[in-house]
Amino acid sequence: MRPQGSRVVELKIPSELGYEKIAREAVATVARRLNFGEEKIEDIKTAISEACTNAIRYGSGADARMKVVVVLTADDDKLDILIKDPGVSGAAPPGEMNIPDIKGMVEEKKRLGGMGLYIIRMLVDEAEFIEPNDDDEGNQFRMVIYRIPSDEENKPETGDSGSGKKGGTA
Amino acid sequence: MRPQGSRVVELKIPSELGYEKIAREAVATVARRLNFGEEKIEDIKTAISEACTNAIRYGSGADARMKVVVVLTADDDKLDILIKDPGVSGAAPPGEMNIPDIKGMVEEKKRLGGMGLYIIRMLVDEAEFIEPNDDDEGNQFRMVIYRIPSDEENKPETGDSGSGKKGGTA
Amino acid sequence: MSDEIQVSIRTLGGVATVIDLVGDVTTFAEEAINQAYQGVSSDGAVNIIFNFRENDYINSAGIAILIGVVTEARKREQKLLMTGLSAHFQKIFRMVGLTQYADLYPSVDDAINALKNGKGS
Amino acid sequence: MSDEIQVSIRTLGGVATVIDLVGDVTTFAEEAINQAYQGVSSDGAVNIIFNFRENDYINSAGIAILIGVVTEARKREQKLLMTGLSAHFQKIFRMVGLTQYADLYPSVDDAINALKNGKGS
Ligand SMILES: Nc1ncnc2c1ncn2[C@@H]1O[C@H](COP(=O)(O)OP(=O)(O)O)[C@@H](O)[C@H]1O
Ligand SMILES: Nc1ncnc2c1ncn2[C@@H]1O[C@H](COP(=O)(O)OP(=O)(O)O)[C@@H](O)[C@H]1O
Repeated sequence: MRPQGSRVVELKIPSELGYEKIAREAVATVARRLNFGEEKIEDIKTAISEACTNAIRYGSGADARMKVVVVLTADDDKLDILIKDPGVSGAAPPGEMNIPDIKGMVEEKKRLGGMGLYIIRMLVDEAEFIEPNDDDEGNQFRMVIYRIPSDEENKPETGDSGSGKKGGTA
Repeated sequence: MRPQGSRVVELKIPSELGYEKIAREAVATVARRLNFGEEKIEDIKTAISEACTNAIRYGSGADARMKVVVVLTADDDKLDILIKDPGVSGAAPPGEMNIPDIKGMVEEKKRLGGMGLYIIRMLVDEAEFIEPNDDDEGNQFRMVIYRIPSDEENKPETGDSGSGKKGGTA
Repeated sequence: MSDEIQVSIRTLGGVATVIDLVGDVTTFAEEAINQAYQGVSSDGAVNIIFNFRENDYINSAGIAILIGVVTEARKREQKLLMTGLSAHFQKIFRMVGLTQYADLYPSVDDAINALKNGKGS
Repeated sequence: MSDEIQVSIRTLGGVATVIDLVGDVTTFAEEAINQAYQGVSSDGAVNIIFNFRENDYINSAGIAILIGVVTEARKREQKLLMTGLSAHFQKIFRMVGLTQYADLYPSVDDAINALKNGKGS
């Protein structure tokens, strides 16, 4: 029933806020094809939206003449998402992703924001900035979502924990 | 309010039936951005689905290793859709688009099918196979949907005629 | 592909048999739709309602499957009705001429009422 | 962008003021949300319900706007409630800790009942 070999969907969107929605819908279609459950698909949609928003805002200075490239690779066992931006803002992607200090924000001791990468990390199995393997100048952000929950995530629990338990009927 | 200059979204999907849905969702997002009305957006979604299905079936022999490329160009006055397939099936795209003979099909005198190009022509303002302007081997199918209904389509009528009357608040 | 069609059958008190379609009506739906239709036909159904879920994806390959059903239904002198279609797909069905062979109604209830009011075969 | 947010305000019989949000809750919603909140605040609202439409797109920039509202609401000793969120976004709101400052309820009715049952400020 599953297709043999991987399937690749490539997407090039203008670096303009709002266009991340195209990646959001595209990944939903691919994830549905991989039989991910509906809640896991919502997780993946949110993760890709945040990553594309960052690529637009920080990776290309929201200059609509720039492009963000999204590569979705659907394998039997996982969905691989690569997001490339031109990296023109000079902003270096952060090495770690901190837990957002909402108390600090509410008490106006911290700047509002800094939640995107944290949310991404909570929703997908792997998330990291990688070294481009060619001469690309820009940043590459990679996310992986496995179709079969790993042992670690397999611990019995109820409720939607975002751990992928409800995902897939693998 | 509208963005200045055109916006281009490019999409590369495997030549496998089902992946046309990604083009379908992507064009909906772009068309919504151009302020097309909901019924016109449905028209555009159906038109792109049919064109991509053809590119997959006839343009690349449903070989999933092939790719169909979809280029969406959003201008102030129109949405331009280009669909490129590898053209490996040897099938020449038809010069004209006939009205489907449903009576013939129901009476089993005509083969079931031949409705896709007709539906497309009814739903969009322009639809044609074009000569690739580079050394591309494949077929290129182009559709245009205008944001401001042309005079011809502006004739008074009620009901949803697919003429774009409900489309756009241009 | 995804959104594989789910086909189920119910009979409404001797008046009609409803074939509920949930999911994509594309080439992948061919077997499921034909099986359901053949099933209700051999059970002697006369009035058959194809009930679509609004906003599902229907393409010309799916419409071709329905034309195949129309062909069979004419031979068996069955009456076909179609319900639940969005305004958009009602328009498409009209465009290709399918409405010459099957009446469209907003809902199953509307179709049943029409049958009861003597518009049935 | 498209799906621009539509914000409307209604008061529910002295119990609460509802801010209905329909559309994308992203950075483009900032002005509309803040204006609505400032408006009901200067009208003296004490219990404020942000009513989302299920399945609308909310991102972290949208959540940041809501944290800004929380900041103001604390100063004014208002009570914030949020309704209509999908299970997915309830999870996200919990994840970032927003639920420490605003109670989530499935519907506006549920929120009103909770307020009437003395959980209100
Ligand atoms: N694609 C990217 N290129 C460069 N910097 C990035 C990129 N993505 C994220 N960053 C950096 O990481 C920081 C944290 O991002 P995030 O957690 O999404 O929160 P926020 O966008 O609110 O700052 C950003 O402020 C930015 O400096
Ligand atoms: N991209 C294409 N490449 C080659 N031939 C095509 C392409 N699109 C359509 N055709 C040809 O046009 C014919 C009519 O297409 P269509 O109206 O969509 O109906 P159907 O797919 O049912 O045949 C096809 O049978 C095919 O021969």
